[in-house]
Amino acid sequence: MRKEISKDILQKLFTTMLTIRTVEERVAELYSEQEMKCPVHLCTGQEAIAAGVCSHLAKDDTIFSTHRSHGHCIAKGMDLKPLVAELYGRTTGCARGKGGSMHLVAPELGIPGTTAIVGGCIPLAVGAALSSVLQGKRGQVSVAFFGDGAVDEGTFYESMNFASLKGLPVVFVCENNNYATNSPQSARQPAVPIVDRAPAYGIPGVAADGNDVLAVHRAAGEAIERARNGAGPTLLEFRTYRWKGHVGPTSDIESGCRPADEHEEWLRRCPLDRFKAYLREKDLLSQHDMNHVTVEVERLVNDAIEFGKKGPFPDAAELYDHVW
Amino acid sequence: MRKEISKDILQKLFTTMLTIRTVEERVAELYSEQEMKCPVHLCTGQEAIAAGVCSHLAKDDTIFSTHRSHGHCIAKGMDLKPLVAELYGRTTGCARGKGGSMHLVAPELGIPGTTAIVGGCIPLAVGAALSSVLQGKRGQVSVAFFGDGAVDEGTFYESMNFASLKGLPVVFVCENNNYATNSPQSARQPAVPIVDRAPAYGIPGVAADGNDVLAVHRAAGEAIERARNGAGPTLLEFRTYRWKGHVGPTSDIESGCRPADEHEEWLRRCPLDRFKAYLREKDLLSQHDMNHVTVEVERLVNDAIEFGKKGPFPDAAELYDHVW
Amino acid sequence: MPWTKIQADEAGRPGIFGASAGTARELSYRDAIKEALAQALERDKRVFLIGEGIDDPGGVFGTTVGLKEKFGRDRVMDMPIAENGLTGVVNGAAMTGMHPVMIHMRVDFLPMAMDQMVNHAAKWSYMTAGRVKVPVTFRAIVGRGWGSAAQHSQSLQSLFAHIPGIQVLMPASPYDAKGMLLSSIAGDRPTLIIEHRWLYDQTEAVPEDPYFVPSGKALVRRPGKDITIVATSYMVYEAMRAAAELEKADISAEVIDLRSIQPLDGNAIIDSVKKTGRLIAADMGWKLCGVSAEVAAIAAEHAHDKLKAPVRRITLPATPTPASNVLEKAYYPTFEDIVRTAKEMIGNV
Amino acid sequence: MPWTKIQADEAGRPGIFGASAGTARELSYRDAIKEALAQALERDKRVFLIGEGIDDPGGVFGTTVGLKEKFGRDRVMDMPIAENGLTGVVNGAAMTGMHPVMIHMRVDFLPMAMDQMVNHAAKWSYMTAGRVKVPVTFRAIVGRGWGSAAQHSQSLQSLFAHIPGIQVLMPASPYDAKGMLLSSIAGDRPTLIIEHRWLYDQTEAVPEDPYFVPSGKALVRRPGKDITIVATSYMVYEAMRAAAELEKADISAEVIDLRSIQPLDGNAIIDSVKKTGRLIAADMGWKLCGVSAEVAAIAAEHAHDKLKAPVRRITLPATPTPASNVLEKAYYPTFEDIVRTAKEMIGNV
Ligand SMILES: Cc1ncc(C[n+]2csc(CCOP(=O)(O)OP(=O)(O)O)c2C)c(N)n1
Ligand SMILES: Cc1ncc(C[n+]2csc(CCOP(=O)(O)OP(=O)(O)O)c2C)c(N)n1
Ligand SMILES: [Mg+2]
Ligand SMILES: [Mg+2]
Repeated sequence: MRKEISKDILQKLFTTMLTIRTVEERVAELYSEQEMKCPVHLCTGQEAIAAGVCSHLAKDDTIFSTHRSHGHCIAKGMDLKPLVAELYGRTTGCARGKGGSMHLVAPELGIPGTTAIVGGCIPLAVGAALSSVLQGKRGQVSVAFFGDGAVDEGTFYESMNFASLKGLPVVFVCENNNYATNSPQSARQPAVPIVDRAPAYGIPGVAADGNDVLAVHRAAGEAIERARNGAGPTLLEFRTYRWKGHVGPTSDIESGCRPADEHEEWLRRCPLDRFKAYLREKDLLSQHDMNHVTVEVERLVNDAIEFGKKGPFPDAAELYDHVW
Repeated sequence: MRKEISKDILQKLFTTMLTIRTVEERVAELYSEQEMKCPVHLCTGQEAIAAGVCSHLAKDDTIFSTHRSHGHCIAKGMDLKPLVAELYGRTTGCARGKGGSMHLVAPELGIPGTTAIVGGCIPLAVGAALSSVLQGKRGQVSVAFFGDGAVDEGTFYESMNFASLKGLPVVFVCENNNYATNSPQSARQPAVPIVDRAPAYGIPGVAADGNDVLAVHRAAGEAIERARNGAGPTLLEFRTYRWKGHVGPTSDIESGCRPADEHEEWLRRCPLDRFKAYLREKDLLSQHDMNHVTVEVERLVNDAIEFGKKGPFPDAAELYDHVW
Repeated sequence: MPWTKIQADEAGRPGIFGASAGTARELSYRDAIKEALAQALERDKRVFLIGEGIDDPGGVFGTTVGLKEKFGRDRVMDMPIAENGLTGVVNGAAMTGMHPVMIHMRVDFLPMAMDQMVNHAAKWSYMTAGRVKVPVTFRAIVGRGWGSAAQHSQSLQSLFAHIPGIQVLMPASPYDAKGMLLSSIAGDRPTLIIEHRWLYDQTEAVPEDPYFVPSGKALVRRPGKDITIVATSYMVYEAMRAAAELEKADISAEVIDLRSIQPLDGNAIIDSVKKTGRLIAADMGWKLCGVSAEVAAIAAEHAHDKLKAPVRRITLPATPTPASNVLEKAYYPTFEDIVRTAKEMIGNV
Repeated sequence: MPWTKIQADEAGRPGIFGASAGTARELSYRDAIKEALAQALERDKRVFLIGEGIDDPGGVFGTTVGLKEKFGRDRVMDMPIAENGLTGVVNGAAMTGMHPVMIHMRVDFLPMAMDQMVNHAAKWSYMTAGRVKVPVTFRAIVGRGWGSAAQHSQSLQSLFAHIPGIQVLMPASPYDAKGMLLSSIAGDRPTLIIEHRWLYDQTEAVPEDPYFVPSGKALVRRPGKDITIVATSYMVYEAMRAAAELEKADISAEVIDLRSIQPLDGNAIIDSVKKTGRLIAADMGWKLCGVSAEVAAIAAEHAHDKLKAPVRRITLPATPTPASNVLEKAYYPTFEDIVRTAKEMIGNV
């Protein structure tokens, strides 16, 4: 039996997805200016997962993410200005330009950082969950976002094993976009659904359509609830697709990395369009409200870009700061 | 339907188990002389697994093992003399004294070496299986022996994943003696049988009583057959118990590492006594034959010890050899 | 583990760090560590210990005995044998408010955890412009002797010292063992403390109250004027014996206990070499790109014109560790090697 | 990857290794590697390549393009992102008759595989008294620039050079890239070859037939008499530019391309320093316990009395890599730093 989702939440999901989409599209657009001098791994097409999962999280819940983290950080509430400024390498960036796109951070919002080492973020999230337990912060939850590629790594397994052993409040969110750089899942893993690895560690595994934000919202809600209640970790697998190449603003289809028809097929499954259609159909958000949100999001993104572009570059002397 | 096991095989199983037992007991006995100046991880009580598995292996099949490898190497056909001499640090040892107990080797018998890094041997065995396939050596099989502790390591998972992906001829043999040093399995893994991790990688998992050599023989036979036929890897889990402490000749019970009654209970399940009783009961090996084997094994072990003790120590100059 | 127990007896030699004169309380290196851990757990709720088998009766060579009973399983935690994953877990805990202490029975297991130590712990502060610290302490112990062999005897300080962002400390004395551990646990830098099993029975006066030995300061263990011996960890002990021996030949050796490998106290080396004009770098690890190279390089950079003799390095030979006892004896340098080298350098052979 | 593509253009400077005079065939560093791989696969059935995405259209920055099509998926193999496990797999394959080549897009992923490289590949021959060799070649590429940041730009040669039993090679020229790769694949030692992305467009005359460049020999890239610059990999390029610059100031610099970090050609350093009396060690990695320390130490051990000036090291600063372009510029030393340092040493400022 499905719980009703409040209009507030629906609007929040819509706004978050739209914000992520808009940021990624603007980054892609501006990238050729070569002013964002860092690799960008865009999550266009995968917005529903970040939005659906983070809609359940409070400020003091923690997330850890990967090289492809813009969406997660936005959904967790990160201000766009320091995010964009970080891509521009400015001191107004969330890491004063030290980290770039792959290392966004906002500890006060439950984002202790992101790592570009595949699989690295998974045990970190387990550690945050352990932290909550040891500090007696009941109800606090930690989420690891990672790709299907990270499932190849032993750290995934070691993390699941330990989280299950200790019954930690952590949710493992696998965004399965079928590729790790250009390697399809079938070149890296036997043909067993990722989610079917969960029972091997005595934890629930739930798969859902990663392009259906409501399905994500539902699956994540249950898992997060379970974690909050001290019932331990869950593995979630969301099938999705990235529209862009592994890194950078182009789609990489031309170079033959992925079949063009596969790409087109997934463009048709756009999570944002789908949600818009649903909201309209069910009359849950009026066109007027959508327009309003769209205008507002665009303003915020534009402001962030302006902010990012005009921030000062770090002094060379800053090089030596922050080592410890 | 169970195949009949030939008398030859039964005798071989008995001889192998008895040889392992006798070697380990003599090592334990002689250890206090402090002439074997290396750590010894004895497998007393676990003999049935090495014997049962290796009874199916040909000379050019490969095994990889761990810090606790005496039994595996003996069962795979290693001559006792270079084995014992290695414990004594002599140039007559299988590694001229360079390796000691933890690094036995006999490449010409399909023993490329053993590693004392927990989990390390598992991918090595997978590599040997890959080697067979790439070299077109159809029917050749590789076996990884490891403990329940190694199941904690990500390399276990990574190895299973890759072996399954490529359908390699490797058999994963987990000797679950419930402890890693003094940590019980329950302090390291959630309460899911190790063997139940296999389906998560799309490979068969089979558990059997590790103290019943015929059960081991049967389970291993099927797995090895499958590998030989190109049907891919299998995970085998054999429950057993080590009689001695993690390392060295004493049982460690006094120090409270393990409950004394648990220890006693397992002593009663002695795999050798059990097999002897079976052989007698079914009239498969006469007392006379058993005595004959026993005398022969004792002679071989004594010879090996004499050989080991009288071999020359390496020259200090040998220190610099064999780096590459 | 028996082989270390036995070997410890073989090596059981008298203390070197000026046993105190009666009134002060003496502690072994082992007990100094245990006391530091207990006090850290007592003082600071953020601290917890984790490691393979640290709660077993042996208690990491005695350094954690009784702590689980006193502080509970949540704060003195056994763990799966999954070094990289669990290092990630302690890193994550450290990033979110805890001060974990992770304990490895052997330095040799650290390569398993290298990614989380090198790519995560050591870099996180920098990547986040100091917004998120990783206050984690790693303890790892060097094995030696009794056929520990290639995979159970490494001394890998140089690998970690090369990586900016992680402290590497090697206390040689009980006093430093306690004080460095306490300061590392209380601090907010990721720190690797490398101990040597053969030091565990050393005793000296150790204050009962908590105290903090800062990183980045070497210590002159024995002043001298003819030659400088810069040593690390257990080699400090061999250097002290060598200095005593050299004194008989009227050679006055200054022994510097490097203690802190990263940050490293270059000035202590330079000052001493400027005075003595001769330098021996005696490290527990290998030579190539090792701590001994760093020490020699500092002299070449900052005191080359004061050097009266070539710098000499005393390290392990460029081979893995052999098992056989006779090869082990040939493998490990001792005070005798230091004495011989010093005499050669001074021309007093 | 775009950020490296873009950066490569930025760095697209003329070749340094004496472009040949017309007749000889020229190859880029990239194509020299590809040719070596193709020839190794052709010549020797025991050889196979494995690495994450090595069969994709990009083909590891172009170095494996077309090889899967030519040699098949079994010999040019994609793999799961499981560095330690798969390193174990290639080690196991190497122990049982194969000569695998494992390719990592970034040096930064090696810490993941450290256990199998350090505790297994590097030690197996010794532990088995030479009875079982591990003839595996690892290729790993140094990232630099375009905000690669802390986890995608490390140059970790010193970590591996410290470990006996594994060769560490750093070819700076196309000729060496091909010859070292071929000799490492054909040989029976575990070998790590570290490449630098910025060298990939360098060209020089490269023989078509297979040839072998042995390990353990440095190369005088440019003779000189006033100062010795010992450099590694991409820093050789900066050193050559510096030498050209110094010539204008009448300073004759000898540039030594170290090439082989382990085994290391100490004599080449000593001979040169004895001649010039001055030494700059210019490494791509960090300073503390790094290759630059080793080079300086060798001078202090074997040529201290010939040194007319303090040894100087040019390395990365002791910080992780920052992302911001302006900080990157401050981070990486260039030929200008070498020039300035050399002038200071000679008093010709
Ligand atoms: C340990 C490690 N190995 C390899 C890489 C190179 N790499 C960067 S991203 C990536 C693919 C990751 O795929 P996935 O986890 O599915 O995430 P996605 O990019 O699809 O979001 C790889 C192999 C890395 N960063 N870290
Ligand atoms: C990577 C690594 N971590 C820790 C150790 C220390 N250690 C040696 S044996 C052992 C326990 C192994 O247990 P298990 O795999 O069950 O084998 P058993 O000793 O029971 O046969 C441990 C933790 C090690 N050798 N390697
Ligand atoms: Mg993916
Ligand atoms: Mg066990």
